[in-house]
Amino acid sequence: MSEFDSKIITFLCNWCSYVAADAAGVSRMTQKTNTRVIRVFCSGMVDPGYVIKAFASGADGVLVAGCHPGDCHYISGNMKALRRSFLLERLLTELGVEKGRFRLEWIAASESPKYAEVINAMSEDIRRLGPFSTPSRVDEPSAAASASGQ
Amino acid sequence: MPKKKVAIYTATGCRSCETSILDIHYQVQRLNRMVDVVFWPYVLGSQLDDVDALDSIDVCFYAGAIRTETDRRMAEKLRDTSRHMVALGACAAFGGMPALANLSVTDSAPQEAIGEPTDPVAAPTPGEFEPHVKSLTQVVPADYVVPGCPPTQPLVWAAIQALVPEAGSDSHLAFAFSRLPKLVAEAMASGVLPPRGTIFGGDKAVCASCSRVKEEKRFKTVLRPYQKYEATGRCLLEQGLVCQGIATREGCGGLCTAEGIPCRGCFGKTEAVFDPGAKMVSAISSTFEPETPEEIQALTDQFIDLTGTFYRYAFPTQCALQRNRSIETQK
Amino acid sequence: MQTITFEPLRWQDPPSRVTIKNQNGHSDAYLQVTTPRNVRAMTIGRPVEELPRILAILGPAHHLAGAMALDSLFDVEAPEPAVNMRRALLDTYVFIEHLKKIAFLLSSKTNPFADLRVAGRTDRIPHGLLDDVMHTIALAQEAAKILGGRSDHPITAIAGGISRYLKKEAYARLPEIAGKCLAAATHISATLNEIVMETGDALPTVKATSITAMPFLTMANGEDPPNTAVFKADTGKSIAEFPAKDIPANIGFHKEFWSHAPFAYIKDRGWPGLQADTTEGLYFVGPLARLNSRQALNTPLAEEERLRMVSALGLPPHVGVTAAYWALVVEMLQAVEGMSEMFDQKKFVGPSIRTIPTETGTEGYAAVEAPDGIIFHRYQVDPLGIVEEVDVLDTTKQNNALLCLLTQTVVATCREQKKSWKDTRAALELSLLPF
Amino acid sequence: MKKKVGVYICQCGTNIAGKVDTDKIAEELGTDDCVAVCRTYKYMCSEPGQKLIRDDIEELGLDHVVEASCTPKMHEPTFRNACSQAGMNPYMFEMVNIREHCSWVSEDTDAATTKAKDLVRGGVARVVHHEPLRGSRKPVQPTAMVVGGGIAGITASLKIADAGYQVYLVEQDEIIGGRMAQFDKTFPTLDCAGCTLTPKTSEVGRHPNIEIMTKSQVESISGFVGNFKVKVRQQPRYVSLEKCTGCGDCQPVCPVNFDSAFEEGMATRHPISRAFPQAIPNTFSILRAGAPPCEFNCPAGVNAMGYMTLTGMEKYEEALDLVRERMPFAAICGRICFHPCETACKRGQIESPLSICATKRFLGDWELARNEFKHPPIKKSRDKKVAIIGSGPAGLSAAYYLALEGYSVTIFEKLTMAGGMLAVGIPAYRLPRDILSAEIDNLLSMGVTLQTGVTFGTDITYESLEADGYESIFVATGLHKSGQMRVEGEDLKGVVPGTDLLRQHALDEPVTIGKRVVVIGGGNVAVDCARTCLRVGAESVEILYRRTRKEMPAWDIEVEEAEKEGISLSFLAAPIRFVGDNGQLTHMEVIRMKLGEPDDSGRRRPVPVEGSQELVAVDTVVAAIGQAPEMETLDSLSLDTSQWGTITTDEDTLATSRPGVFAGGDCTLGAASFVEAVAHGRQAAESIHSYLKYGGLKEIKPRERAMDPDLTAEERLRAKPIERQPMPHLAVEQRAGNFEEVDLGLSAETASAEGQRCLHCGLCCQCGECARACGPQAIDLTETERIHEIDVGALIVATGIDVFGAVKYPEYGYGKYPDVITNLQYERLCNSSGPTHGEVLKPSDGKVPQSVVFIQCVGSRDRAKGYEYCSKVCCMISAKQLRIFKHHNPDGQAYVFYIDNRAGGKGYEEFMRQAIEEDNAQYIRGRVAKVYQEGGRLVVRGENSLVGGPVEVEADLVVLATGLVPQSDYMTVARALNLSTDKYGFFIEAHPKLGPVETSLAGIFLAGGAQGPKDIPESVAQGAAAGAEALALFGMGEVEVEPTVALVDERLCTGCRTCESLCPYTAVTFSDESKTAAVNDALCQGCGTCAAACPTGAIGVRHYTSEQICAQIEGMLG
Repeated sequence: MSEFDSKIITFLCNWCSYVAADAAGVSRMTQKTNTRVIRVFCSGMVDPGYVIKAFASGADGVLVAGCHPGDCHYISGNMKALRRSFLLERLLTELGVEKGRFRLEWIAASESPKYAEVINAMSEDIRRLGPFSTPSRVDEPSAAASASGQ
Repeated sequence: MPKKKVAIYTATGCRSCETSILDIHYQVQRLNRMVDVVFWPYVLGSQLDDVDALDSIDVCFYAGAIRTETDRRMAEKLRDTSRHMVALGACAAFGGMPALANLSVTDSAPQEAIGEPTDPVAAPTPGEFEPHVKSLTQVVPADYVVPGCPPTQPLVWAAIQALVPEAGSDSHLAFAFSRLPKLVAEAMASGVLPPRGTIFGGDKAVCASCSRVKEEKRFKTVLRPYQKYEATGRCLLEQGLVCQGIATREGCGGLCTAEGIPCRGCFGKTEAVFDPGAKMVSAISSTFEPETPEEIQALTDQFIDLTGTFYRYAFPTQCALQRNRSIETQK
Repeated sequence: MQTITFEPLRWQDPPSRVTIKNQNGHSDAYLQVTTPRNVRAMTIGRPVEELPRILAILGPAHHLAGAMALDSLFDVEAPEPAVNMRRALLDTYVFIEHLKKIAFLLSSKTNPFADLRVAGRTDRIPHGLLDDVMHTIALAQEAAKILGGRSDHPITAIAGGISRYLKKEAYARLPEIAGKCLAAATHISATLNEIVMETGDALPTVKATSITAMPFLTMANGEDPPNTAVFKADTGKSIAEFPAKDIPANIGFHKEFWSHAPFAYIKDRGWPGLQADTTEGLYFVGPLARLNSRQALNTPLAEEERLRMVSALGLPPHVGVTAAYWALVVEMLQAVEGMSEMFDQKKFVGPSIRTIPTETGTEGYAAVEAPDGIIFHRYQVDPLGIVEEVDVLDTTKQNNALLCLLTQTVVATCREQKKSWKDTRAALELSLLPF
Repeated sequence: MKKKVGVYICQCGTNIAGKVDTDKIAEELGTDDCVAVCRTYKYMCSEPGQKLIRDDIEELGLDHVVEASCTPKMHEPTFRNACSQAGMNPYMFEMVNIREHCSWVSEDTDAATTKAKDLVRGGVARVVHHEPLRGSRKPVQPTAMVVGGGIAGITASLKIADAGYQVYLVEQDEIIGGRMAQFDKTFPTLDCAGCTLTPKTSEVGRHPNIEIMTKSQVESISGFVGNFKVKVRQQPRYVSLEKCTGCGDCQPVCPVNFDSAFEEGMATRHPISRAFPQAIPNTFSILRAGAPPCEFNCPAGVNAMGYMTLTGMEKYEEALDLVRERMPFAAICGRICFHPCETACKRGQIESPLSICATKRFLGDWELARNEFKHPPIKKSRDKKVAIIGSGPAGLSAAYYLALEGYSVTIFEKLTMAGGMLAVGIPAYRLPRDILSAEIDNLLSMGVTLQTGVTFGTDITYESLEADGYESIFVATGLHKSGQMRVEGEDLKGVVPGTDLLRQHALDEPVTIGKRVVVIGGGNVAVDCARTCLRVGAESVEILYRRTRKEMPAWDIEVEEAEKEGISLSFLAAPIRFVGDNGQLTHMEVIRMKLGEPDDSGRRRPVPVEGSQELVAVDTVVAAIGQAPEMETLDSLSLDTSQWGTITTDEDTLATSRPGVFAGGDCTLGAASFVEAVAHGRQAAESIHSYLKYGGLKEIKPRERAMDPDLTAEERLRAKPIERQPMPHLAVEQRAGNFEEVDLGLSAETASAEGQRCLHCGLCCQCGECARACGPQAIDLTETERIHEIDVGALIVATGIDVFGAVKYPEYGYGKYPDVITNLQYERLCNSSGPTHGEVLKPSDGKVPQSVVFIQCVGSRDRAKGYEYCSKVCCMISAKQLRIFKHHNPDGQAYVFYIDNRAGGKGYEEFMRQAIEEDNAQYIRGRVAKVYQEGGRLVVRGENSLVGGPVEVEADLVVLATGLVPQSDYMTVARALNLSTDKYGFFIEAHPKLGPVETSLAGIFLAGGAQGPKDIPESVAQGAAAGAEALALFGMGEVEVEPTVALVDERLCTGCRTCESLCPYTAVTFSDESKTAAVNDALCQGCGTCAAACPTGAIGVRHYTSEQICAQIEGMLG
């Protein structure tokens, strides 16, 4: 596999999307191997800072998946994720992150095929976009590292 | 006891940080008893080369961002000569407003420096530029940071008190005890040096000292500062103004917000935050009132210039993505 | 070829240096600004209402110019209390800036802290004068903080006015400050007169130094809001008058690769090049220019001081360094008298402190007589109010051509007088300071 | 210190090992710094696998364990348990899913191995940040709140109360019983609903453990399972539960009638009533919709609805008493008030508002004519002296109310006559002097002393008053200085300030005006000046105003009258210069204006038109452009003043910066109105009273909330067809040269006609008739709403259902034909305590119907117009109702148009069979297309889908089987309690099968129709079940709280309150003490929304901290 092998940090909510991902596994729905799943309680738990952190640490894409609107286990956490996604996308665009590298999807527990589809489609999109960056950690010479944002 | 040797220098920036040292008016005489200013081009007329002649400097206050080759050279020289390097002001600490040049897509090269040399042999050049504007902290290690644009008088004084210790307390120390991190306050009180890396600011965010009334955050519409809002009273963010006080290190005492002007983050982000832009995005958009994607999009469209606002003073250092990119282009 | 560099040049706001190329007994002196301001990079793409705040780092007067440019952009008129507050703030800054230069002048021989202890020239200058100056600056800065929100980068001037009324305590404190400043200023000017100006004792190195006569640009009458700019010839005769918004049309900028500061010139006349004997097309601004263009001042103390200057130096226009220093003293008095008049609760209250804009224009401009001379702001914005193009003419403030010519003159004179490089540098510093 | 991590990679037979090279990963990871041991095993979840882990923990002293295997949903508990057994805190463990997420879904072995390695690395990087956690336990408060007093709520309440626990039964209505109380009989037994319900309700009523809270709504809830704090807002009943004997004497005297909701609009009721004799609570109560617009918009809060009603009944004395409660000067107010009450009057939305102001004037004049001043009894003299500076409306009003309280009051007036602006500002043609002096004389007759010609500051001072024994001062000096025009030539002779002109004229001082007069300004003062000038001999009078007529602040009626009198108006012009000759005004230069952008006050700012100046000849200019206070006289008091020079006071108490000194009226408000000044006077009197009596200032009672200002259809129907009575005026030709009153006033007939026009939109008008009639004095009309805060451990939501609004089917003619009714209305017809006493009669003519048609599925099973779902009970209701009909009228015929007959319930099918077979009802399968009237009978046209083809049935009565729908205010309840609802508005249960009465919030349970349509037995069953849930909770005694909850780092929290509103469980609250956020562990569910939003990173969810997740990201990305 000489081709560019992207890494997509994937945040799955515990109650819907993670279950869908498990179900996709049980049904042996073949997927691209680019995802790196992090389980969270709720898509509303995903701080936009995590998304930036992922990109800054070398991810080529970030996927956040949660329950469909109205189905949130925590009443409305997914709506918070939705609200954040718009402004976050604006920020990412301004900072030069291409559209398509960040996605927010609603994947219900019952939608394992959708999960596999989303993973494969996103892997393909990002393959086309190429690597985001392969930065090494910044070696800041400052002892006052925290001052400048480590 | 010999007096401490102090150097003061401004690279790319304005003179406000230096003025902020002069601003501690009533203490100037006391400072004068404590220190010997051995290098201060702006006020004393020291020449850049004078540094070479100095054996050592106890404390160097370095203000301004690193934009020119001279800025970098002076940063390195002063670092080598000084026991304690203090990044004074937002530019030295975080890159400051000059670093907004990095945002500019067209050119980060100085636009005024054009024109053909009339006599290339005789005429001198004004100096080389760095590829990107950086903070002092990105070029050499700084031991202490005094943030702010410009730093406030109590903090400058606190830093001087801490680094050029003099026994006895002072009314200005009261601030240190109430707002500065405990370690620093204790160090100052007992006359020992604060730990390296100390930032002369608070732990919390500006809201902690902002005098405005906070009720409920529910973001309906973006108000721009030229539009109508209450200049006194309720939290500006709650009124719809983008105010960065919620994610900005405190220490100023809520200076701007008290005047009815939203915070723009000149003290940099707070400790536990990874990227201030992402945090501002999260904090504001989480409280959006609209529910449907169309409405949310419409509200989002009211926001303009997120990067220029959220990273106004700290683009090269605190914008996580920029940090990596500028390093990359350097390679 | 011998190259001598004075880097940086003391007391100059933009980082500057003087490079002297010395060859065959002939010296070429260059005054170089070594770091560009890069206003465009900081401002383009920003929401326009942020500009007064961002540009405040160029100097407090830019904050006010920015706010006034926004007034024009949004087509609003600031209510009277706000106009008064802005004017009071401007007076305060003129006072501070001029006093700062006076403080530098007084501390010229040694380290300022030493001066504070010894208080300047031990023989003549009364004990503590510099101390008084520093204290008065502190007081004025407190006033600036009350009015502008912060002492150095003010924040309160916004589109259509000022962000808020003053706090109750301020109404009592401001007149108190004005009173103290007025007393101090009178004292300072009297002392300066006695020991510096009239005898010129403190300025032996620059007493005879002057710039080449050249036209000067000021706002007509210095009225507020200033709407008309006037060029006057070196004779004091008016040669052109035009509305402030035409400033960019009347002033051209020449760029030299060796300095980041552009050279402003009168567009009609063309760029003459930097030659000490040809000043056609060049002009200067600032306190001395303003004083040259005025028949009389309308505040008593300042007018008295001006008359004293006239009786000592003759009728204006003046071009000498001594006159430039004297202009600082005159304007300092004028500013403090302005402060005394303006620092009054009645001036700062009224039914509203800001006018809320209802629509956004596409272009706004403003011209202000800043402490060091005219500054001009012009913004062009898109429908969202994002800055697309910006002109900030504060090169007028730096009097770049004048300073460069003055540098050449001073260096040439010092060479003639066979002065040491160190003395040359001191002469340069003192000569450039008051402009 | 370096952490020791044990990593265990499960091969899961070949499930994992088939795609992932586990050994390779183990080998690579084994070299990692913090990994102490890394093992693979065939089946980690097996006992030998688990033992491997346990042994390592014990022998190697591991700090953390990472298990890479199947999904944590499967075996996380297993491995946590294993760690626990070996003495490790279970939260020091992290599970990585390399089966479902990796081996099972990957094709390529290398890629799968790389991915698995990254995943494990992420787990290792993360686990070192894990910390030991432990859940906590909290005690349960064993009291319950049941929201909704229907049968479900009643059942639940009784269950809990019988078990010995306290219950708060919160009911929105005046009585409990809910829908069931409205029913007649119940299916399938046809037993009387009342007979089964009333024993239950009365048991609730007398149960020692149940506290019934009627007219109450849950406002908000905080806390968590076992420890809720519920805020309940209770509207007043106005009738004491203890004192009311239920005699009913109050009812006949009540003048107000409106449709009864309990009777479904089939009968009317009085605001004071009791739904039926057996209702619980078994006392009367009064229904009031809130403050009606007239009262709410009156600055003084005068009860206009009350005195209008009384005037309508010709009870003038009572009406006047009501006016005096808040307005002592009816005759004055009725002349000069700007009557915001009329502007707000809802009748104005029909044709024209009530003539409230003129009616009040009538009342005042009526009394003056009788020359019998009646005021409430004056309390015992208190022997305390109060000084009032200024005898304007504020001063007079304060004097009146202070005198009533028994204070010795002295009014000091600077001028020679009392009345302030009333005397010297308002011309006599608007307020005749005899009226003014009569009202003042009345006041003085109450023992108030008046001293005229006394100037404060010169004749008397604060110190002198203090020395004279005055203990409090009320400053009401008004605004008597004219505003300045700041125009050149203002000091010329002939330029007269407006207030001066009016004052001089009022004081009979010589007023010199020329022939041509121009009045500058657009307010009432300007109009008064103009009309005065005309009367004292000016030939031409012109009003010059810089804006347009629309912006003129003067009242329209005044302007109209002025125009009638011949005063010309000139707009969009302003003077810029006055020109004189020898100091005498001759000309004035006027510039035209145009309107620019609106200013802060919303009015468009006038902008001068360049070059439009013109010179106008004029003899006198009256400048009426604003007023200013004469503060000089008050300087000795050194009170705080505002930027405009008015005195600064506390808004609620009118206290000034000086203790004991109060101020009100224009000198604090700026130029305001008479009624505002009177309100201030009363407010000041109250404050002075509490200051002198209690030494402090009492808290001000909250104002009654305003009712909905929009006119409803029902109110429109209530309007009696009486036109607004016009105000007679003095003819224009009789006005010139004199100051005779222009408005002539209403007569007794016209005034009481006005009174009868009142819509009684606020329902109870608080006229006091009932209170006067009540023997036991049980009625207190001054009661206000109360907020209760109640601690409960469990909460049961049984808010019930509503019925579908049949008007949404216009083709059925509901609302158009009186004989088309809903099935709930039919219930009332059948009910023996209903409007027909149990007779089924046609609402149109009261005759017995012969043919009744029931139309099924109105609003149910109809995606287009109604709701998609089946309401479940309507088929049975119709069967029941037709059977009752047949019992009443055995000869009658019943028809039912149905879609499907649903009779799934014990005995239901049999019951319906009987309806068809025994009662011979005709069931027609099909939708009804239309109900129309033909020849006096209703015709129902539908289709018979079984036979095919249309069918028409003649009917005397059509009953619509309207479906059950959520309560219209379900959202309010959902928001207050954080409940989730389905798309219709029914509350969602925790699990449709296994958690039918639980909600997603622990400790909150559902019962009855609020959860979905259901019949009585089901509601009762659910009520009992919900009660049992609550009892189970109480029985446990304490609750366990998950440790994975949010945690606030107080060191970093700045108290910005961003998180507070985000928490769906109100688990995050702002602590006023520490100025930081605080998380209630028991309430927090760990969703992390607050943590993600926290701008300083001060909040983290335990076990999901930003540190842990960032470490995992970094670990995964290598």
